[in-house]
Amino acid sequence: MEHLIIAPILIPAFAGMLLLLEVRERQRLRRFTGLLATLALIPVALGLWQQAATGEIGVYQLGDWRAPFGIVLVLDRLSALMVLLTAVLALPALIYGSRGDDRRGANFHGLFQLQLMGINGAFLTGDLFNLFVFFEVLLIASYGLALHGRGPARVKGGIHYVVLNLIGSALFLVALGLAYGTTGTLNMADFAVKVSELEGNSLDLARLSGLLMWVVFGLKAALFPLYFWLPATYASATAPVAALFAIMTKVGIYAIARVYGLAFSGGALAGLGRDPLWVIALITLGLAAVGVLGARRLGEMVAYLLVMSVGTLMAGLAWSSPEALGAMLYYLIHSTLVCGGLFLLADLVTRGRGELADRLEAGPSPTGRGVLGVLFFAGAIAVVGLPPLSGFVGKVALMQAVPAPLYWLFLLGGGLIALIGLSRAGSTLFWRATGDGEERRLDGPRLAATVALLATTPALAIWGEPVLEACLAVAGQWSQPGLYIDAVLGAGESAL
Amino acid sequence: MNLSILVLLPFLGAALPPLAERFRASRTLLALSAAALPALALALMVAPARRVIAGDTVLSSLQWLPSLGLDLAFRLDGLSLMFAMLVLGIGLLIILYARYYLAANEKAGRFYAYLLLFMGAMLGVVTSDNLLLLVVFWELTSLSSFLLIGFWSHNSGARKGARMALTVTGLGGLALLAGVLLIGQVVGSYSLGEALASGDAIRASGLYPLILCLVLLGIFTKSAQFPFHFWLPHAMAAPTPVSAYLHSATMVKAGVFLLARFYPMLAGTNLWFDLVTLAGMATLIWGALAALFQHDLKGLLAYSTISHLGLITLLFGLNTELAAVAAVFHIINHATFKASLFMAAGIIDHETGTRDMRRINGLWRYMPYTAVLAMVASAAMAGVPLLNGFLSKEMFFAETLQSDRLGAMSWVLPLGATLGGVLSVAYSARFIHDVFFNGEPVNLPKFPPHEPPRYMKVPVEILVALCVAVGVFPALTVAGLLAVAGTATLGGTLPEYHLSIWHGFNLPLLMSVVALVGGVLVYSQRQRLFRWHARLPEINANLIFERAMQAVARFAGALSGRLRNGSLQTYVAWLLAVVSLVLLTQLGPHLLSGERALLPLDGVALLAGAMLIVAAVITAILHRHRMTAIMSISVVGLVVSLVFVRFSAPDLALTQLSVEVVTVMLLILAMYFLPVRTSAESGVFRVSRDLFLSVVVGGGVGVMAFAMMTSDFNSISGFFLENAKPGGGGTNVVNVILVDFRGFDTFGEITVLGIAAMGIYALLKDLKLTSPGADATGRPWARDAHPLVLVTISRPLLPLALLVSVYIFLRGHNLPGGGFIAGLVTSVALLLQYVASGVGWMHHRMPGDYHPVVALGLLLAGITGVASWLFGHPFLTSTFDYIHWPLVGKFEVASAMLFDTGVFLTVVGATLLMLANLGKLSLLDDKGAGAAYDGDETGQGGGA
Amino acid sequence: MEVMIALMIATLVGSGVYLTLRARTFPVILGITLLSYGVNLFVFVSGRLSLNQVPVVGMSENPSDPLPQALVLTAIVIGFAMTAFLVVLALRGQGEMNSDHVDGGSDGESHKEDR
Amino acid sequence: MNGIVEFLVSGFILIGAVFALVGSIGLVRLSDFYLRLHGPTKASTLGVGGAILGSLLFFSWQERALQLQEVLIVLFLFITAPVSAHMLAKAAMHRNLKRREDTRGGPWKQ
Amino acid sequence: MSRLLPFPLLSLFLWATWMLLNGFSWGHALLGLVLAVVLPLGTQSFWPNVPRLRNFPKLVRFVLVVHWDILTANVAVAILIIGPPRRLRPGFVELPLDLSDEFAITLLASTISLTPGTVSADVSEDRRTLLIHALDVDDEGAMIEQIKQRYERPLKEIFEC
Amino acid sequence: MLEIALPIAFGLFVLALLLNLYRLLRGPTLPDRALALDTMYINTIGLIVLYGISSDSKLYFEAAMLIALIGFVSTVAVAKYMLRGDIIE
Ligand code: NA
Ligand code: NA
Repeated sequence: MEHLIIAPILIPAFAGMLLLLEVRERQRLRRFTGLLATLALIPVALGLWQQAATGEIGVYQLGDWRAPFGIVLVLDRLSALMVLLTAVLALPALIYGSRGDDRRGANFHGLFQLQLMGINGAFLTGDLFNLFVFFEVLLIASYGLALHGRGPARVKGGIHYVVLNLIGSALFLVALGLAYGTTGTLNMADFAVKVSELEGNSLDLARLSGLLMWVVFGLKAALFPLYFWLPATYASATAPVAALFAIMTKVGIYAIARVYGLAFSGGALAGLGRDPLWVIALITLGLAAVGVLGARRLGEMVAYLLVMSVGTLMAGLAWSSPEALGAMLYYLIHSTLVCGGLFLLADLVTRGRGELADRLEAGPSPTGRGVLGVLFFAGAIAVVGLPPLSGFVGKVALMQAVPAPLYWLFLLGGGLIALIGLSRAGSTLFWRATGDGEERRLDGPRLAATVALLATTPALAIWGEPVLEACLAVAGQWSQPGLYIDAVLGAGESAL
Repeated sequence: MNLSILVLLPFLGAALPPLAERFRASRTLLALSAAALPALALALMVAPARRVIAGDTVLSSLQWLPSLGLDLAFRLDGLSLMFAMLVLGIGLLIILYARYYLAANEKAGRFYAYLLLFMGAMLGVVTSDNLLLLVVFWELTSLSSFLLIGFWSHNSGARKGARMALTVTGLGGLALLAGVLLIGQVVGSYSLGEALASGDAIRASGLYPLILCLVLLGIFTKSAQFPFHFWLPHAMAAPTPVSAYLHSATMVKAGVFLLARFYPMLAGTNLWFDLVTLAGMATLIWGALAALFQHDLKGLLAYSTISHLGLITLLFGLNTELAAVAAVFHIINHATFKASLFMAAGIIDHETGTRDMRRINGLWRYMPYTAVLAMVASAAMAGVPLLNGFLSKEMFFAETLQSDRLGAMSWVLPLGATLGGVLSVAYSARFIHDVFFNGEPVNLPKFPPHEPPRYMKVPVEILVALCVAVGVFPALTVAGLLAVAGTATLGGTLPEYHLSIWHGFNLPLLMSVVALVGGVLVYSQRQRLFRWHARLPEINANLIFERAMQAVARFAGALSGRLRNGSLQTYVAWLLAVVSLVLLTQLGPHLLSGERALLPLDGVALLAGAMLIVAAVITAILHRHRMTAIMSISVVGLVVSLVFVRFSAPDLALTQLSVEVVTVMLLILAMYFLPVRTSAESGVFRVSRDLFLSVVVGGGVGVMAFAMMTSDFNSISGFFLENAKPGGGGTNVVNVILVDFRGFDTFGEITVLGIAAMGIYALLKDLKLTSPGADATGRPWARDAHPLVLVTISRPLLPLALLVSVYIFLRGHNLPGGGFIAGLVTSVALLLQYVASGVGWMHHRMPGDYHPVVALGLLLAGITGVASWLFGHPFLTSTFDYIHWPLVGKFEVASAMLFDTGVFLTVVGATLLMLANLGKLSLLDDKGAGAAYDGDETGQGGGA
Repeated sequence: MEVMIALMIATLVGSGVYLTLRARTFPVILGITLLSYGVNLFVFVSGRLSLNQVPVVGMSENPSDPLPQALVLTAIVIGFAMTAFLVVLALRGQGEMNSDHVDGGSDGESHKEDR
Repeated sequence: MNGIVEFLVSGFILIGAVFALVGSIGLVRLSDFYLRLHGPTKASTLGVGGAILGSLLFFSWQERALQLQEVLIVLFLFITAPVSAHMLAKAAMHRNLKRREDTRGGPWKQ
Repeated sequence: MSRLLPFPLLSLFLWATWMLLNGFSWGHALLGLVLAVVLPLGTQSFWPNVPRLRNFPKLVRFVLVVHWDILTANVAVAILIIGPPRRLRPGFVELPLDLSDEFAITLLASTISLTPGTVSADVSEDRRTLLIHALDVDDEGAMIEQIKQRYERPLKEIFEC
Repeated sequence: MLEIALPIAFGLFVLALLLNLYRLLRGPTLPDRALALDTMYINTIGLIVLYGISSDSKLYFEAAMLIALIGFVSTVAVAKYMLRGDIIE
């Protein structure tokens, strides 16, 4: 069982390799492999969560080299939570994708698995450079996935996404160079210890390193003014891909939480970038709400809702109390799953509307209007934070934890604007239908996948208390970086 | 009995009608299925109601989200009992009414479901004992009313009305949430009981004004108080049962319910008085005035509702206990007469096919029974004695006379109240006269109208009977309920009051008389008033709101369109601007003060550096001459390799050199399909902006590099140098790091390479590009696709290059080299074969698909890593040993070598997968195909 | 020497940045390539400069820092993969949008979103 | 180091460097592409050859054993350099590059 | 034997290269041998038509001649390059080929390119003529004759007879 | 003696490289630039060999060998591009 920590990386990795080996395009075999691997992630992630829930931080020394010299994987509550969330999101997305979207281009299943490998790796690694490597793994896979399918819009969105992220990767390398060049280490825990002892030039350079990483993570997380690429890219991506991408921005958020909660948690650099993060988070939140209102396609609207959630979360992160982080994590779970579900839903809507696709214009009614309408209504309620679904619980938790009038204003105001946008969209799509759409029935598994994701929102509300408690436990551990450092470097190393 | 079950019942009930509909139940059965659970709830309420009447407060609580302070806590006290009875009682009547109202082809199941959802939400609002729970139900009323108002979704008015209601009440709901959270902050709990007991603390808190404003915003929007009243008339687009329900007993009453509920908590201050009274007064008069001028039957009722809500609000604002009781009383009365009026209006609409009072005339002759009911209810609304409206209105007049908060201006309140009364009488008179008398109907869509079905009248009859009963025998009917409700509202003892018809000749009576007479007078002057009104500019709130919303949406679209303008250049500029900002704020001359000794600069380095700088800048300047740019960028790569050579990094130099070759091939492959050059298209501004960003970012990174190089640091690298040989079994520390210490990075890295190859394959699949038939100058391509000399030399180079690859691979662990470089050399050698002999020729000699090569490479690396599990070690733990063979001597076998073989295979597979497929592109092209295959066998000559 | 290296890095990054801001895919690719060179050098020098001290055990008395070299090697390979992807993506853009503009279409249309 | 060896090494590398420079001067100075093509393919090859001879000698002396490894560089160059020249010549002919008026004969059409 | 060593010359060449790369040791001699056998076998399909070597001593002689020519003629060319450019008499010369084997033709073309003053610019499609660009042609015929004498004939003897 | 000869030789090679760079930038034609680049590769070999001598290290041999073995591939690719547009066909 000691190897369980690395399983979330290796399972998709090997699945991806096997899929790569399968050259005869036996689609059913591919689907089976992909689904099996993704399914396997869920018990693994649950096992890891259970392991982490004990409060003990698991450390896996790759190559049997001890930290800080070798690379370590670290399983604390935060990483376990993120891995679990990824698994829960990925399965429905893949089921949806296995109903035909996977045929719209080559290598869908392989890329999907390797994307999961990258995401899980990024969540689990305890090493700064290894984080970069896993970022690249998940990025390159996401490039491939974002471009899965055809169409100029997708290519254009893809080009923008790729170029920006390549520049981001370059910046990340500069930041890593500075990190290593000042502290002489790459292990996050060791870095945390060493960075708190820096002074003079090295301290200034380490600060620059932190700020540059901050920009990089901000780009991944899609913060103002670095989110502009996201709506087009996500809206044009194939639905299951867009759904999976709901976790991608969260990787950026996770990275900020991890790096700033751990690596830059001590010494003169504690709280680095927190104030600007606060401001930027609010601007992101506000502008994304405006984007929701101004969106002219459903997919684009959902993408903006995703950006809104980023703003919401980042503000919670910037507040950086354990309570705020706990509330933020709850909201993170909620927004990831709901936005993922909404991306799928947008696609289901698109399917029945022919040429009009997901444009928010009156047109033929989507196939399965009744069911989709109910799902849309529920999703909209959840995502804008109206009761009784998880969005409300998350929002209340955040507001209680972050008692800042400005935040409340943005959170509630943004919610209202989004509500207006969504009510317009919903009434156009489901009420203003000018006739029946294509006759085809809704595809069962597709619908089931969508329902599965959206059904998490009542579940998260009903079992809100245990989930919140778990999130608070995660946050509690997170806010004591010393625990992490001791676990990685051995007790007594930490001065924090 | 647990109160939560009570609240749950309507929600559960919402599932029944759609089910019944699915099983094709009759309309009556549908209505029964809808009514079943609310009726049960009403029945179940009897027992707790007894306790409440006896003076108890029934509480029940379930845990839901204790860490948020959000529990499923319910209370039944006088106030909530009164409201619960209204909600359930009138709700049942509405269900009955709707049974006849809805047309046969309408989705009654869905309608009842929405209605019951709404009923449950409303019941939740009035019985919540937790402030957050109250907000939950509050928002649920907004959401379910959205569905109800938009029920006739094919109707544009219904959609817009629904959205408007949702927007306005949604705004209020959010404000209320904020207010409640603040109350929770002050009180330290969200328990309603505790909050009610902490009125003094709340009023004393600095947050009080904010709390009050937020809560009032919630209340005013919900109760359609001026200036948030405009949504209500447009909500009339809903089916009439909905209007009857929402705008008499429920939705809008939620707002005034909250005024009552929070009365002990928030009332009693001057701010309360000012805000609540002012809003109430404005609403009272504005609503009444507007009601008078409506030609739409439901419009009149809607505005009258607004006006009456203003009255109730005003009463609460007066800060006297009696006024609060009067307000509660009027809530009951208004619910009964307004519900019956709406139903009557619905009947009329149903029977005549229109709601336009200019066409509906003289219905007395066609439906006298309905006319009587409607007239009685109208009279109650007008405040005619012997009807319930009179009683509460009398109290209202009396209370306006008591207030002295306005000092010398105190007369304004009774005057306003009287004016409201006058108008109220006037529009009630219009409802009676204009509809049932006033000549003959004009051009009715349905003619002649009849009395409605028997049971459609029953709810109206019941309600009208209640109006009369309360009006005549208040003490016997309503007094008990009012007493407990009043007590609960005030949160203490009830003031002295008498519910009787006759209080003697006093000022309130005079005001009532003035109102009645004045109202009739005003109505008699209606033609003149209508003419005057017709000349006023029309204010269509719907239109304004819709336009405003559209404008806002357009603005939003424009703003986000401006930000997200679809231009990558802008996005990149934003990203770099952020970086520049970071650099400009953080960099300074202090960074140039490093203590580390500098290495001496020599001429060779200087010139080589200059070469690189020139080549880099030239690449940037000449980028439009693309082939030239490729050449100059190659120079950059070459000099970078030299830098690696110079500064003790032979591995890097080797890697850089071989990557360089592959990259150049890649770029040239792409150039075939891309324009050879582009014209200048950046304006001066853009170029100077870009130059600025380049200088800042480039300069910044340079300064950081200098600062870093000139400061000392301690590194973990000593460990690697010490342990490479004993622990990793190799002397080339860089390689040992790559395959052992940080083998996991390498594992990720080859995965990246593999994924890139997969992604590229996917991108190239079915890609259609036109192969240019001639070069940029228009010259047709040369005929000789596979020049002899190139072909003949390149082939023996292959085994030679493979030999060199083996050499580089084998020595990698101990000396510069390794799997990467070996892989790249092999790839280049194979690519050369592609260039020389073509895809077709290679196709017979190489695997058709390189996917498995990549996969095998990755699997080998992965399996090597997993194999260490067998020995109880973590992933990628390496092992090595020395083997002695006769003749050969001692040599080392390391598992890292296996890993490195995986690296080798991946690199070869991925590189070829990328480039060979890119090369195949032209084969797909119809035009280029013939030419490409021309020389396929060139150089093959004889024998095979 | 450090000044020289810093200047080289600055030029590489600066030129790279300038090119990534161009409107056509090809210069952007060149820009990313130059940027990678600069950044790789930057990471490389984070181990500080040393002459003739190859990090091979037994070959030098005071071996240069091997770790950044390993990192840069990884970065070079990853950079290559990314560049290759971008190149092919540019071709895909050319194929699907019939333009090598980064926003597709000619400049006139480039600022209009596909709504 | 032995004086003679040092002298020889110095000589070889200097001769090599001179040839390399001459080749590159030719590249700059000569007036048409076909002429320029001659410089690098030979003079430079020889230049590198000189340097390598020097290196050979140097390391053989240093390690007191014949070090022929670097011969491979020359060998590889001799194999590959003519191919570059040939291909470039073909390209130049295909592009019909200007040549000195007094050039006898003419390129072939590609 | 010939199935195991289809290209003995290549194998020898590879083995020699291996030994040059690694320096002498028995282990490498053995490994080199393995590679010298395996690699040509593995890449056999890539070059089906390499001519058989007929005359090894002539090959050695040829190599020495070429090297000598490279050395001597280089000096002459260097002087030409540095000297006044007007003194050059450039020209394209067509060399009629006696060789028919493609490998041999390629070797000739390479040799011509390596020896200073000439670059082989093209081979005709029918493999009968080699186009040479010369830096300084005094007498076309003499030049052709010299090339044929010095390089083509030995090559013909080495590979074709 | 070597201390004098080496810097001179270095200088000459670098000078040669600069002349190559000049030709590369100056052109005027694409074959000229390609030729210049090819020459730069070759001169770089010389430079690396000299560096090996000056630092008394054989660790740079592979770099030089690699250029000799595969450096020409770029030139071939450019030439093939000029001839056929498509370098892998
Ligand atoms: Na009328
Ligand atoms: Na091709």
